[in-house]
Amino acid sequence: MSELLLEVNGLKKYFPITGGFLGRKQGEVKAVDDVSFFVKKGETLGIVGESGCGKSTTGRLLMRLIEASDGKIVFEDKEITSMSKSELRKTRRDIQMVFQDPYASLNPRHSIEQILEEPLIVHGIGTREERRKQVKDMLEVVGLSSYHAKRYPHQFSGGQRQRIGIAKALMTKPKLIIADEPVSALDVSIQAQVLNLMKDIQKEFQLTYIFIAHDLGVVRHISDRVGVMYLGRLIELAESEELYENPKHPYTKALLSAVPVPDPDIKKKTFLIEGELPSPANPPSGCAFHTRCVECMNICKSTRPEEHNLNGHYVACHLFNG
Amino acid sequence: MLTYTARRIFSLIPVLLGMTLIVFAIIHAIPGNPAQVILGQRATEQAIAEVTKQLGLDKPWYIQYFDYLNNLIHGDLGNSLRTRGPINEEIWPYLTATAELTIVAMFIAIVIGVNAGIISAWFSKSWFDYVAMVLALIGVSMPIFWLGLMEQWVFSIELNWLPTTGRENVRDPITAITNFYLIDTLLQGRMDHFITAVKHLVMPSAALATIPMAIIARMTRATMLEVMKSDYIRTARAKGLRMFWVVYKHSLKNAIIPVLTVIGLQTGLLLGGAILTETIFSWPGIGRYLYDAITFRDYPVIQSGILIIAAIFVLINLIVDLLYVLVDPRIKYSK
Amino acid sequence: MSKEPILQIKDLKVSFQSGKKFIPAVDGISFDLKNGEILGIVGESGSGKSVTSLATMGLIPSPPGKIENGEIFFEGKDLKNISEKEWRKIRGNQISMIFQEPMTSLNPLFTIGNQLLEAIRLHTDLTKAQSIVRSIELLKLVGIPRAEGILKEHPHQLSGGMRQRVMIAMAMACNPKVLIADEPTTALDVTIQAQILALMKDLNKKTNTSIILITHDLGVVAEICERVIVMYSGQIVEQGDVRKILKDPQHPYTKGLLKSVPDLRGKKDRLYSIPGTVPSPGTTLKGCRFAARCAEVFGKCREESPELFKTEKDGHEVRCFLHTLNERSDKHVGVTS
Amino acid sequence: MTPIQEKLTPPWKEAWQSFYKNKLAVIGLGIVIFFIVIALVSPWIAPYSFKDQIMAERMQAPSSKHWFGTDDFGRDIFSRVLYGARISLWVGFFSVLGSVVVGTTLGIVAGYYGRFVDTLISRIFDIMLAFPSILLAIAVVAILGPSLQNALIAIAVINIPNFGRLVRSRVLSVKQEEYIMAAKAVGMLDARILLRHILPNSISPVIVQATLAIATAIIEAAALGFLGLGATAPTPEWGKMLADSKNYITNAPWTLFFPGMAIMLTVLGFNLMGDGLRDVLDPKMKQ
Amino acid sequence: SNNSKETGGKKETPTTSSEGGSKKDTLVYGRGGDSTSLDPITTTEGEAYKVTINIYETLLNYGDQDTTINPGLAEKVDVSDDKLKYTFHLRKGVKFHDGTDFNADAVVYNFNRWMNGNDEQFPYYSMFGGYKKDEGHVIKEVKAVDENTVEFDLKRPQAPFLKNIAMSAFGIASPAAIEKYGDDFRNNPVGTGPFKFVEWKQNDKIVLEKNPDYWQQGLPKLNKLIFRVIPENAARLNALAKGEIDVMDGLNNSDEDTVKNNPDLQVIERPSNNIGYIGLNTTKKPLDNKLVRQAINHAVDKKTIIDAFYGGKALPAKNPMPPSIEGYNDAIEEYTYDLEKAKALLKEAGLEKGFEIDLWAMPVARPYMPEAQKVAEVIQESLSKVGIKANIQSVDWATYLEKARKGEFGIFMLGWTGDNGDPDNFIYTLLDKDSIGSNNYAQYSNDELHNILIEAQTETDQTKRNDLYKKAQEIIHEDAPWVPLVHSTPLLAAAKDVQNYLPHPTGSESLLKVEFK
Ligand SMILES: Nc1ncnc2c1ncn2[C@@H]1O[C@H](COP(=O)(O)OP(=O)(O)OP(=O)(O)O)[C@@H](O)[C@H]1O
Ligand SMILES: Nc1ncnc2c1ncn2[C@@H]1O[C@H](COP(=O)(O)OP(=O)(O)OP(=O)(O)O)[C@@H](O)[C@H]1O
Ligand SMILES: [Mg+2]
Ligand SMILES: [Mg+2]
Repeated sequence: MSELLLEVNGLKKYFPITGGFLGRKQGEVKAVDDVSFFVKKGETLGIVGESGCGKSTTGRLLMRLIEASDGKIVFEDKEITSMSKSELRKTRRDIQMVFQDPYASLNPRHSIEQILEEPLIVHGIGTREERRKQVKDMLEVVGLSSYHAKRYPHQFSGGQRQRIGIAKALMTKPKLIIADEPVSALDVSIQAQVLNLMKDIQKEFQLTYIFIAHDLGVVRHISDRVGVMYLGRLIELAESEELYENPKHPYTKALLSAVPVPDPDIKKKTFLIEGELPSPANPPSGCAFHTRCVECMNICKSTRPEEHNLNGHYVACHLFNG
Repeated sequence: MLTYTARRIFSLIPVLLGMTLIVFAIIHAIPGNPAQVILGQRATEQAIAEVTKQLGLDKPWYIQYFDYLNNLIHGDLGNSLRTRGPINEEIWPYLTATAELTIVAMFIAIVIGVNAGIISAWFSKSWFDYVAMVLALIGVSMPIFWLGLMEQWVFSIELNWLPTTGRENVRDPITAITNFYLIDTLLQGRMDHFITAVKHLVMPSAALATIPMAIIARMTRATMLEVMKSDYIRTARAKGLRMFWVVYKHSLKNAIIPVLTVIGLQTGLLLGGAILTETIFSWPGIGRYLYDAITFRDYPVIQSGILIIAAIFVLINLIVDLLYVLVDPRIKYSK
Repeated sequence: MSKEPILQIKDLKVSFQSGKKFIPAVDGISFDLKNGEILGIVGESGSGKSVTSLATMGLIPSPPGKIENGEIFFEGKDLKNISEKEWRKIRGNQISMIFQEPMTSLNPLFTIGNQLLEAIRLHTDLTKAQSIVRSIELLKLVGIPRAEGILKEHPHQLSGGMRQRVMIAMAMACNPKVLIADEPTTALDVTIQAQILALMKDLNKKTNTSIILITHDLGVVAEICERVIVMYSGQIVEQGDVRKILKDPQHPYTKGLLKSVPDLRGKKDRLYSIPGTVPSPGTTLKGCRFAARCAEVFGKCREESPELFKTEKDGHEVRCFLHTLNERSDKHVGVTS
Repeated sequence: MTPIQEKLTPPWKEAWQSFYKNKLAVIGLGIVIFFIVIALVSPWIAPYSFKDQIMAERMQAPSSKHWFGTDDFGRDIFSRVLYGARISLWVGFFSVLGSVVVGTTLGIVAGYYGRFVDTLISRIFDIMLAFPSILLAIAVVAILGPSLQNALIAIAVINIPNFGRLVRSRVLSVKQEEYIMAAKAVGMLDARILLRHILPNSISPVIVQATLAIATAIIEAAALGFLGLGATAPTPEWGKMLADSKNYITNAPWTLFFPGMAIMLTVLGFNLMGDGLRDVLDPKMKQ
Repeated sequence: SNNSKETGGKKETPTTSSEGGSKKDTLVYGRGGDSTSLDPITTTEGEAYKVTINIYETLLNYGDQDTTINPGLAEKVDVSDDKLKYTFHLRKGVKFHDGTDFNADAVVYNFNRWMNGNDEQFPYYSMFGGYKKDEGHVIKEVKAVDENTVEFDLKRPQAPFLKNIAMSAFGIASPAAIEKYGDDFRNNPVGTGPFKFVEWKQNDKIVLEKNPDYWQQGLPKLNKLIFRVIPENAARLNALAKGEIDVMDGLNNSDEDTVKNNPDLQVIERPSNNIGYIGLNTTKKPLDNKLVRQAINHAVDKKTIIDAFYGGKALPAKNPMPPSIEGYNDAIEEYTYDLEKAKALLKEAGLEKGFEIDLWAMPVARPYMPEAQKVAEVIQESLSKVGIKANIQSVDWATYLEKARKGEFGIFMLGWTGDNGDPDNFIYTLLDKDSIGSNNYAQYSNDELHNILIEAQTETDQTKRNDLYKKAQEIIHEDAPWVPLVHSTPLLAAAKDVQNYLPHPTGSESLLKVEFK
């Protein structure tokens, strides 16, 4: 169970801001800034954070859909970051992605059958009959019927489309699925269906998930371990139970306290953080959170905090120095 | 903004340069020797050879091109082969005549087109909408040379309301100052001349305005419909703002951006497309001038004329781009 | 807690034209908004929440929309047949509205100052200078630092949270009696959402503005609302005190909804999920609209459409036949997951 | 979920249904089909030959014998207008086909590969667009010599940048779509992405644009014909018919009226149809 | 007073200068194209002469409506017996518009200017066999004998010498003005003529006004003369009908009836001095066969063409020059329109199955061929009846001439308007082997003809010359390098109240005596 599937080390992605005469580089967006973590086989690693903090970028970097500026990604002992194009394509069979927007991530001109069959064709799996059968099977797996195969994406509801998205990711029998906000666009009642489905298939196919979301409840529900990102940095990562019950980083604490709970009896400890997320193009010095932190110290303004490992509970905050 | 403008103007240079090259290539690819035209039907072979040499047309084309460029850099467009006159001076009256026609046509097209589009969008699916849009469709489907002929036939011959051709009553000519007769006549305080000038402008500008008017009306309607669906329009209405202001302030300003593009493109097209109108209405404009130059193989004129039109076109679109920035603060060009 | 209703909606029915047919988006809903209260409306996407609020503002786009039936009383005055001119006096002045999308709800081409001033000067006689003072006051009220500077800026220069505050400031410009907030925080991050919710609560206290808060997040409702309406497929399925509804929901849909929310407080192994999807508008169904997805469905549900039954407890209402049965028995069928 | 109740409507059928709802578009389609049919069957339905000169019957006003009158060669204008449909549709269709093929290819290359190639191609488009199109067409015809075929080429050439730009911008925006990201994530080859995903999703505005461009091309061909740079005699091209008759505007207006109307109607048909298609096919308007 | 009908409805203020009361004295002349130069020697273009003939005068004039020689600026000419010395006695007291005197020096100055020029500057100088440096040049010297006498010494006799002198191109310009304006003289013409230059707005109008110091008393009648450009014939006619212009040229034959039926208008016919023909390139197969050329001659229906596109007005042609020219051979029997004969000839040539060939049609309207494309269509139709499939082709005018000159055409249409009314100006220019590479587009070469023509050039006895030309026409008729088509009568239209408008066969006429009724 504790076998490593993926290891990420010092991952960075700086997007250049171009402009000016002849499109010279004028600065950069530190979308992902020195992120390290690992994923064990069979587990679900949740990544949460506010919008723009670099979650999707991290997800895309893992699949090398965009090239990293720096850092190393090792998947099953193979280094993704240095693979050749053809190796990479083969590896992508094992890593699949589910996208946030079920409306945008399916080609509107292809029928469901074509959409699902395509990954198999691309990787040269099976004969036509076999592939068609597999498509039908997979539709059943995600709770759709085989008669849906001939339809087109716009003829489905959001929840159904997201099931199709999942089915598509499953077609090549991957080992790792990176799900980038797969339920954010869905209503709660539908969200629950999809989350349940994802849990079910995880068991059935022995999948490992990296689950990206901004909804802390959803992440808690599905994840074994949870990482919290802020401005391109991973500031805290721990077992899900541990993180939610015993958050250590001031940002995590603030985040958790800000989530409204559908229980009028819960008296909120008012722990509002002031201000807005700073721009990743121009992040604060030192600890990126220091501008909004209630426990800010002098050192936070100047020095970037190290990551502390407190019994598998990683936290990057000066409060835990020494 | 200033740096942006400067940068844009700077970046036009390769386009203009490319254009001179292409124009040069094209006109040298056109068969037919200007010497032949100059000498006419009576030409002898030696005469033609001699004239060709005198005109420098026997040199390799790239030498000719560099000569031309060199002159261009010094602001010299060269001399017409046909009239020997310096093009710098010669082209001006043509250009202004076309400019007056185009500006008036564009003014008509914009005022009517934009408003028709707005009203159609505001009262979409009303009878006005249907009538205006069917008319607009007919407008874009109209060959303008045919329209011009039919206009002449109806308004000038049958009804005798308007003069057929030209810019003025030659028996009572208008003195040119700027060569924009509408302005000149007013400067001179000649109301009678002003009215004559207007009457001469009506038909050609109407013919010329038809297509852009139709296109602008359609475009305005489409973008207005789109804009009026947007959240901020709902916000404006939720404030209790009158529909008139919602439409003419909040919607129009947003809708105008794509319309501006169309206006920019159409103005450029009008400049060149004036050939047909100018022929039919004997308007002494640049289109006609160029067309004659092409038949005459008047290389320097063709070259300079096309270059000037293209430069104006590019410039208009630059202005349009700058207007975007004025209208839409989101377009941060200077970034 | 007996407050007078400032706004009353009676049997509102709004339809939208699709092809030749008119399809009801809101189908006979009635509720009161009491003076000074915060009323929540929850429901899934497409259940008619926004349409209800737009109808209240007289802003249903027509065509294709049409108010087929119903009355809206504002301070006892029937808004049904008033002229557009009178509407304009109410909109923005007496009843204001803020929308879900802070990113697109402000006109991108005008400065914040321009848009704010417009709102103020529409309904007051303030001079320009006075309006500027008032705008700055408003911006400070909604917690915007350096208010003077913001006036000259354009929407795109502000973050989502800031824009939503500006929207609120604009809505508050003329001290409206009613503020309708249509999913004001859905597009925002949780930390910002918390700030905005606190602000709204604060405003409600300070200015005694009645607020209708539309959301699909039950957590948000729990946070600031006193009463809540649950909508499903264009109808109210349950309404009443927030505590009652969140703690002891009566309608199977409300129950299902509550159970399907992943909880921050403790890990459930499996979420409850309501099977199926919301019927697409226009599908004429016999019986209860929720019947097809209901875990507690029984024969009658498929035959008849239930009324909104009042329970004796403090104005709580449920649209469910179970309720009439449950009145006397403990035959409450548990929801199985 | 009730499987039986939901009907299967393939997209084309849906598209047709929504196209069908647009009355003007259907009228447009009707007009276009009408002219296509005429073009196809003109040799059989034309009462007279389009080229036989009967000098004794010159310049006759419309009558029951010659519905649209006769021209200055005594040729039946009705028959000529019928034959003219062939020419105009032929020029319209093939010139646009040419621009579409070349423009789309260039646009895709520019949009997909970007960088230097993009800059180069875009600049060329810029330059071409900066020329007044009719002048460009005149220049092209001047180089190649006036004939119908060369007019067709000229029109095709001047329309290339329109399509090129359209496709380029479509490709650029489709490239950003999540399903392209998804396709990459599956491990697809570039070529496959281009052909199976980007191209099909970029093509419908091209179809719309092409329909509208046919309309413009017909007018442009007529304009070239009018300037004497298009079809040669005795080809009954409508624009040339206008040019040949423009001197008769006072004494034989029918020689001008009918070809002009034919141009306008055909063009109107394509414009109406294009408008309808836009509503149906342009994804921006969808949903 | 109906002097201004221009902007319909409201009358505009009378435009006459204040003194004359209501008499109309401004004439607006509408035409299809603009002049390219107002220095007549710098151009060969008819549109230029229409204007310059009113500004400049020549030493000798043509007759009002023919090409006979009459006094001009020279009152008298003495010719030496050897035809090598011409002495011109100039009119006294004539002044240029700039106030300088017209005298012998001015004449010498003008001729020296031209003789020392080159093709590019003065393309018409070929009338005298080229430029001074050229071998063929006929003028040895031009010298002023005294203030009012100029003597021309020739290298060899030139029969049409005086006719050449009378050409508009050789109008006498003010030397002072030439010096003053230099290259820009073409835009600032100064002559001695009845009208002075006022203004030129290119492609729009040229304005001339009365020369108050004109040497002929009481002339010109008009106060002002405006030439307006209206490219479209139909538009020009509209403008005439509306009174915007008073005279127009280039009236379509098809519009003749319209004009005649309009009580306010009149048609004016220009005497014919031209030939429109179909050239048959004698070096191209199968046209190199005389039989084929004759067959084509039989296959063309001139009458139909004339009826349809010359309003029945033109004369069918059988010779390469119009009958108005001396030496015209009326005895020639024309090739009749006879399809059977044509077929027979083709058969004889071994081409009974016919053949396919390009028929090049002029892209422009010329007086001799106002509607070339349409005429081509008729010819195409005629030829098809004898099995010749002709494809009508066209290129722009410049290329057309170039291709024709280089002999690239098979069958082509062209024509010629006489410059000076001399047969040499037709036959030698158009059909002599010397002219191959210039105007002998048919590439026709016949040595016998050549000898006759050269002889005629220096022969100054008019009857002998006429005989030579008659013989030449016979040879040409037999060889049939052309299908002579028509001698057209170009039409003008004018307002009814325009009087004394006498169109000249050369295509340009002075409006000296024109007046309004
Ligand atoms: N292609 C790109 N070019 C430049 N900047 C980018 C690009 N993609 C992302 N960014 C920037 O990188 C930062 C992180 O973006 P990312 O999409 O990873 O955030 P996220 O956490 O997924 O946010 P969300 O919750 O909104 O999806 C943002 O500031 C974004 O603007
Ligand atoms: N302008 C419109 N034209 C046609 N149908 C409309 C229009 N506005 C709303 N509807 C329909 O009315 C129904 C209710 O929409 P409404 O916007 O009120 O839902 P909502 O509850 O606000 O959903 P969401 O949570 O997604 O905002 C929907 O089915 C929608 O399709
Ligand atoms: Mg993201
Ligand atoms: Mg809503």
